Amino acid sequence: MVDVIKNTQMHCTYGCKTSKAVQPNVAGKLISKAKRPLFVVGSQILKDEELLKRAIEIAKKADIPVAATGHSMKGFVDADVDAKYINIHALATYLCDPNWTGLDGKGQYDTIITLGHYKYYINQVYSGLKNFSNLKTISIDRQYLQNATMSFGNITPEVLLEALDELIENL
Amino acid sequence: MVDVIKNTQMHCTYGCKTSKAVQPNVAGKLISKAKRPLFVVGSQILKDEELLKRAIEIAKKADIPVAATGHSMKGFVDADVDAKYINIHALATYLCDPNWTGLDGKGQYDTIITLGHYKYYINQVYSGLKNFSNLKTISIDRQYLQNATMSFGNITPEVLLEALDELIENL
Amino acid sequence: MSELTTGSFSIGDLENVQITINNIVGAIDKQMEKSDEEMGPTPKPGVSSLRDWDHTIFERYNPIYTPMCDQCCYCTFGPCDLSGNKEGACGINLEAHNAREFMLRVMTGAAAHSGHGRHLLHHMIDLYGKDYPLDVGPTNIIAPNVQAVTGIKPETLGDLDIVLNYVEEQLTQLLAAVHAGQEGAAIDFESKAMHGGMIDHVGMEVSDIVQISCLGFPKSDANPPLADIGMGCIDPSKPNLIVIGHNVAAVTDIIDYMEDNDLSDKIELGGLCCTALDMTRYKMDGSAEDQVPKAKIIGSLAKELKMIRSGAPDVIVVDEQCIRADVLPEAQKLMIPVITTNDKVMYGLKDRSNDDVEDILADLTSGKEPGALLLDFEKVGEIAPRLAMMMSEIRKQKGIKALPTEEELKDQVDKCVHCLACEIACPDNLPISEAMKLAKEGDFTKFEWIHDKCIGCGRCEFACPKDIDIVNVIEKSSQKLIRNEIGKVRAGRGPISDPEIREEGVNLVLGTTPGIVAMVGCSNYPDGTKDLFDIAKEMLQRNYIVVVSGCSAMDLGMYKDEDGLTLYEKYPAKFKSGGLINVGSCVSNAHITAAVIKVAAIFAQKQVSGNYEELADYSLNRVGAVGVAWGAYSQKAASIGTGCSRLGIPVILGPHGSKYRRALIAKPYEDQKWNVYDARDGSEMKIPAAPEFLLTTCETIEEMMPMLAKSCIRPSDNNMGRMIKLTHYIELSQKYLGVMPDDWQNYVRMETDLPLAKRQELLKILEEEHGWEIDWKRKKILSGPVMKSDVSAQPTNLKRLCKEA
Amino acid sequence: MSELTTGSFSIGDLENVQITINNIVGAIDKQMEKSDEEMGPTPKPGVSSLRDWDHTIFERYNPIYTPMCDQCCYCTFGPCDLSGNKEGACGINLEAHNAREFMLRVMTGAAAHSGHGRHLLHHMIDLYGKDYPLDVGPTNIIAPNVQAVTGIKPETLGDLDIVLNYVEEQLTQLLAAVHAGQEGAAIDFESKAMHGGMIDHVGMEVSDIVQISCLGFPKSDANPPLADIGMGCIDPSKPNLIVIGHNVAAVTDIIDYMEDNDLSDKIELGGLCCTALDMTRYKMDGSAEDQVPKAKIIGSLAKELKMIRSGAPDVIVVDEQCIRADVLPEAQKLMIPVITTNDKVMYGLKDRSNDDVEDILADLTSGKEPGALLLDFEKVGEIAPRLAMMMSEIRKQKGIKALPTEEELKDQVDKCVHCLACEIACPDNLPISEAMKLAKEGDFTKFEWIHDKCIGCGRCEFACPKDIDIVNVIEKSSQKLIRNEIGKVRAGRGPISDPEIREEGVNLVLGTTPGIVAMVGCSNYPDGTKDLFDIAKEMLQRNYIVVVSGCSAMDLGMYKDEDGLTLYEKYPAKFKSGGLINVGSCVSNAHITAAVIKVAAIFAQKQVSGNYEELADYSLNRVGAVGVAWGAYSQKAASIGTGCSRLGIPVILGPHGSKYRRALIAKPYEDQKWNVYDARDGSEMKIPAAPEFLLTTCETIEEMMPMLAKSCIRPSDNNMGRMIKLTHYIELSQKYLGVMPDDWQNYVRMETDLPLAKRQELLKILEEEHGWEIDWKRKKILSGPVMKSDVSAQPTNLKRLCKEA
Repeated sequence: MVDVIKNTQMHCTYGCKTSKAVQPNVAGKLISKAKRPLFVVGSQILKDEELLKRAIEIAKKADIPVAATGHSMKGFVDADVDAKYINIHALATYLCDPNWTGLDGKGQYDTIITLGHYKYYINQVYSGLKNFSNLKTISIDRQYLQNATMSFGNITPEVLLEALDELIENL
Repeated sequence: MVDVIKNTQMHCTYGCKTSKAVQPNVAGKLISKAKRPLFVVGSQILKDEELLKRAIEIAKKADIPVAATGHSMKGFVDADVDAKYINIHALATYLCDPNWTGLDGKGQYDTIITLGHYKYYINQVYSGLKNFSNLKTISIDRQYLQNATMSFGNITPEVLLEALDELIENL
Repeated sequence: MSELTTGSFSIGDLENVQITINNIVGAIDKQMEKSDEEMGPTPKPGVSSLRDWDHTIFERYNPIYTPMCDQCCYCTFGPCDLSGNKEGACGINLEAHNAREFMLRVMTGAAAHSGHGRHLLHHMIDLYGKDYPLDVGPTNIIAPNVQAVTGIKPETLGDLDIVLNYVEEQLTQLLAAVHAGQEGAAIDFESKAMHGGMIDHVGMEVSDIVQISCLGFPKSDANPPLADIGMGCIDPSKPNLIVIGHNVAAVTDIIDYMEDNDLSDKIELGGLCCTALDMTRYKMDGSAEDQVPKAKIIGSLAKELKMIRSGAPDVIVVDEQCIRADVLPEAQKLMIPVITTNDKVMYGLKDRSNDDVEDILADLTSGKEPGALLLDFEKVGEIAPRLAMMMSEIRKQKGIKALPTEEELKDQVDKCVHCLACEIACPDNLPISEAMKLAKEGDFTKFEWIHDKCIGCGRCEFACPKDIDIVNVIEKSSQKLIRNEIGKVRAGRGPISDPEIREEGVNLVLGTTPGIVAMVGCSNYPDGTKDLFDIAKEMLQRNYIVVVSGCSAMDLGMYKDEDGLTLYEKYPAKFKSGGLINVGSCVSNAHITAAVIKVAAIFAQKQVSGNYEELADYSLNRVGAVGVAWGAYSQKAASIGTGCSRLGIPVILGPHGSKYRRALIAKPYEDQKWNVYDARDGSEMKIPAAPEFLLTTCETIEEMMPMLAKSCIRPSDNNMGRMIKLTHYIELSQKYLGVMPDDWQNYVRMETDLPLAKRQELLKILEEEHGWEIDWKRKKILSGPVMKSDVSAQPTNLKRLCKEA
Repeated sequence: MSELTTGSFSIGDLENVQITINNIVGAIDKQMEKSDEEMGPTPKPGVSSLRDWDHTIFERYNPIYTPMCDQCCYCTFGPCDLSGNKEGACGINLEAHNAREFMLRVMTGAAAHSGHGRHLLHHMIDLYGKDYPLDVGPTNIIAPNVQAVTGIKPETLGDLDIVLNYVEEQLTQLLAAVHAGQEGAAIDFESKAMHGGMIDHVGMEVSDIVQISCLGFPKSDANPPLADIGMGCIDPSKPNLIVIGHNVAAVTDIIDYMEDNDLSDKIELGGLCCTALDMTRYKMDGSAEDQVPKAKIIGSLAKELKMIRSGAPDVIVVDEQCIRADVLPEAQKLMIPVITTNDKVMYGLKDRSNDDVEDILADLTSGKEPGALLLDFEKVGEIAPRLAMMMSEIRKQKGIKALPTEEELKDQVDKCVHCLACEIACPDNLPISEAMKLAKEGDFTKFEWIHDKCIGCGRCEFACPKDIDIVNVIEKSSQKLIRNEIGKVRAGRGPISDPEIREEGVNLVLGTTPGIVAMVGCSNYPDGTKDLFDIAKEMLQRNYIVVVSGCSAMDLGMYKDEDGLTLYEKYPAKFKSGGLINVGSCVSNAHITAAVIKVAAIFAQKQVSGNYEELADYSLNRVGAVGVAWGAYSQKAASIGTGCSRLGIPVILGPHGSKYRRALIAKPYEDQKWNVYDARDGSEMKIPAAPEFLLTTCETIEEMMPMLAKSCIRPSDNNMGRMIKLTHYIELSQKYLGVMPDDWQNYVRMETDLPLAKRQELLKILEEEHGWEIDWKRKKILSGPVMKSDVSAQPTNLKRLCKEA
């Protein structure tokens, strides 16, 4: 049979670069493998304790620094993680600047993992990173974010918790 | 394993309705099944005799009327098919009008099959049909047309000929 | 000396001399000649005249792009895939295209305001003539933005004609720059966007000055009356006449007709959007007892669909801007005739402007026509109230039913299959599915919770595969809540007066008033309308001056504090520390930038006319003001904000603001960018990295609170001022983020900058964590700060303003 | 009677009377008073003034949408998915949003032209003063579009100022209508688009009138000189000074400087885009021997990248519109300094307008700066030629290499892996991969074939994963071809004169001249530049009047017929049957609509001033003209075309034109739509379904040929006219489609309408296939036609123009 459907790039009426859907186990492994990852956690995390718990667990188990955006810092004050407050639009600005040395002064990041943001907001932030940086970006939130490099699909809050648990297992 | 990737609709940053990629055998069967199909053939068909031959064969074997757009009519003058010249932009206009009675006065069509057009042009025509009609549209050309209901992917001229042969077999 | 004014004329015994003069001694020349002040370097600046200033700004504040789409579809070479900053067929890359997209939004907003101004001006000149004097209250600078930009000091309506000619020429030039090909540098599209933003404030100023002068609006009134607001304040038992839009011109005829015909008490006149605000300003410049608002405010754009769906309106009159595009079909379903009164919104309706009033009424009451286009305002004035009276009866008789019954509500809710399509479609991804789940069990509290957050856009309904009328479900579920939606809003007071500036200017420049927080913009809040109240309350308690306008001014009045009072009732409407000022409607935003210009003019004696760059430089370095457009949705918000950017006023947008595609964000770690000149000798001086942005977004109001405080820090703060600002910055960070800010020390120049109560503790941190040298005996900082404190320094970004060293 | 003109003045013994007049007796009032004619009903129409006419048009010609994108991203409520005509968050649906998108393109184009006009006008008033008289050749109607729309009959530069104020006000109002919310009816966005299109022709007319009057352009010259065109006509051995754009203002200073300094022979001055066309019009109104073009035309936008890549330019000067956004980086790679001269295109370059000429030259020759922004045209005039001389030397010395060597070419070609990415990225999906395959075997003919079809956009290069410089490969492969690209184009002659109209008008209205085919638009041809030549040749041979402008005028001159002559050399430049007229550049398109207006004014004695609707109605029903924008790409093409739509002139676009998103297409099968009134008595009369569209697209020129003929049929044709038009329609259909058209019989009213040579045969078909009754003895049709032939009928769509029955 002639295969006529393998090349169906939506060339340019709606833009071509869209996120690859990723499963939690794969995401977990990718995070573990990243050389200089940054875990960007937004304020929505505070609306669900279970989610916050998992965010802290990811940061701890993968031993990655947390950029606490919005007022998510409140959730990390007494957690034993390397978290710093930063505005996410400012963060995205610095992430596109090869001269930025990171939150810890040790150099620019190569992988960004995000959780706990408004979908429309983080998708815009990703739009900038997608087009103006070489970062790998992984969304592990409950909405499909087409401007990330990789993203979970649209899932319920319950499934998200399960997915994060699986991700944590694979760290 | 938690499946987090099945729902990845690109909800609305780039539009959601895009063409389903279709294989030739399936396309062939769909054409055969259509109640009131119209085969819309464009002028590019005249640039390749092999292509023209297949277009005529499709029209004959499936016994469907041909809307000869552009100057493709030249290719059908002595072929024994039910072909009529019509401008494709006008055709698309009439196709969105429930009161149009078709090229033969027998009523509106339900399925459109296209071959032999400029990609950018037919994709625009499809954009109108997609958004303002309930027609099923099938592109059997060599470029992926995301505004069709179904479409082949991007393929070479050689593969297209093979694909059409397979389609014809399945009529 | 006798001066001829507008009108035909003949000159004494020279009657057979035909004098034909084509704009020789036009208003502008007249103004320029008469003015005592000298003219600044850029009266009526062209597109490139202030480009150097823009480039100075962009040198520090980087245009940051977050594209809405990776492609360009402007011309038929395209669509072009620009992802990864590729070039399209014309050679433009994604960065430049996005700058262009942003510019287009800005100029669209500017056009909306100045188009509105042009319409008002034509109308008022028709009514009152070109010589009608402008009067906006006690001031020598009637139109600060107009004067700063064009060099014109307008005194009459006619003078504003020339101002708008200038505005329209500039907008045409900017629109021309949108054309395919042409500009390749993002930074030059950015400069054009700045031009559009600046022009917008001119257009807004013209609009509001015209209506303040001609319609008896409060004129810098420091104690304007309170008006009712909320869906709950409309009496559904009376005939309801609802107006929607931004241009009050036609509505004044309605109010007059109602007064003349004793209908004011018989009809409930309510408004949505800025027309509503401006209705409450109409005829408010009389004595205190005459200051009774002529209408009620229902709310912002977010309430339009809900208000229509409630079925309460008997007639809807629309004018322009921020009006739902589906008003006609929505109203038609409920037999509500719609009158369109402006060429911006015609809904395909027949133009009945020249038809007989009775014929029109007959066609509308019979339902023969779903509405009418009426460009004759006198006719609108008569038809709208009469129609409301008639339709009220007719609609009652026909038993028009709007919201679902309890039973239908249950049916609707039961249809839900929890596919999440509605949530994905919802601009805020509200948990509709969860609310449906609870509602099925008879618990509608989640829908009540959603009601406040829902912007009433209706996208969910189009997504629902089960055709549930979700907006109706939300509204029906929240009926109790809605009935109690009754608040107070202070009528828009217009400009800040010169005496107020004279009193408060010094506090602002030295920093002893911690700052101005201007809350503007629309109703696209990320987390509901209460956010505004929380922000304002916090900042007012901290003695910031809070200025509001438009949607923000409305929504702020919907909440009450622990004493049961709205903030309007609690805080004075005066321009002073701890004051809460509603300047008015969307176009009144110009008074906010105007106030900043006036601070420079009155407090610092800066020349105003044609001196935009110097004023902007002054503002950036010395006036601790910050704008908040928390619910910004419209292109007008983009242009207002961009006008602030060019004037050196930082603005924070809510998270939806990221969809404007670009921000202006500096990098605090780029040391070399945080220098200015000292105008006294041209030497360079280090300054704090504040404001850190001119336009940015943030996630939550909790995040924003410390950002606001930090954004008010300026190089010109004296020690007392710096101490006050730092106190708020640190306290707000601790309160809302749970931590000290990690950069507070960067703003410290000497020990007296430190909050008194915490000085000891902070000095310790400076010593231990940052290695500063402290003389503990004298509690003095010996070394550490990179900035020096010098209150008589004159910080500027403009070398040309410096005296030779 | 003495008349004062512009300037300061004092009046005899009334010196201490200060006379201050604000536009009382402005030019418009003066004109309106002076004018002998009465004023029509709509002088200076507002956005809604001609809405009824638009709705009349849309009643028959349906706005048909082919969206470029299913979403709206105008405001931050969005992005909204509108697919399937859903409503977005503001309530707008896809249909209305697309109408708005189209309107935005139209007004962008209109702004580009009128912004250009404004710039020229400011410049010329600076140079010559407001009283400088307008002169465009022998006519009583200097500015038909201006007069028809605004009611103003301009006589001086100053008069045009008021016209542009009007244009700018309208464009601002239209831009305001783009704002989120507001209009909900597609049809009213459509009406606004029409307004923008009409306004565009006013803006264009102003632009061209200004330059014709001030710059010595040909003034309705029926025999203007021929100029050289083509990449091959540039002598690479001389210093090459290349200008790109649309606004010739700065270039005239260059030409003058070159003449004054004897550099004209030493420097090769070449131009791309309309600036090039206008260079050849400069100082061309003198005696025949003085009519020597001052520059060479290289070609259209499609040649820009290729020209730069050739490395030939030593200096590039750009002005505005249709200039590749990447000129600076492309030029920089080849050490070509770029001078920007207009605020539309500044490329981020430093503004050197106030700097010393020698300093600027030093910075540019040393490479310290890649270019300069120079808004001072005198400086441009001096710097550009001097810099060309200097850079020519420097670049030779540095051995700047542009195109690949033969060897490098081979290397490039060998890198290709035939992934097809380039073909998918190519706007025309050209077979690059196949050409690469052949090239690898040493056969470059396919690349030569591609060269003519390639629009030189460079998208392929960004797509190529192997970083092949595909444009360079195409250009290098086509060097032989390019060297021979030498053609001729007639310098733009400006308007059609009154005497010409007087002579030809009757033939046009009665149809004995088969029609006017106006070929306008850009270089986005679907199948290469030769298409234009083929169309023009066919129609000229058939005695149509062919009018060209802009890109079309250029590209048409690139081909020669079997006699080795360009069509310009073969056909007279007179407005008569079989004439080939180049009106000029892009802004000269106004002369085409102007000619139609003049036919109504001069032949039919229609009132012009403020009488737009009646003129449009006349044109739609009586003037057999059709526009072709075969390569339309830009927003200007959209606005020009839409201006034609409002004036009732049908326009056919190439297939790329479908990306403008909307067409205006009628349904010939809707019988009830094909009626008009007979103005003699108000009775209804059946008319033929032609034109079948006001704006549409088609696939190939072969398809278009019969469409052109059919589109020239009008109700007013007399029998001779109808016979001629039918002959061409049938012949062209047979020639290009291989069949008789299937609707020719619908256009037949009586036997004398039938082509003489075929009458017998056609009567037979009518009898046998369509059941018409024929009296064979008298060869007369007894029954059949639904239309009656009545040459004295006065077809109109406007009831108000009819006499009472």
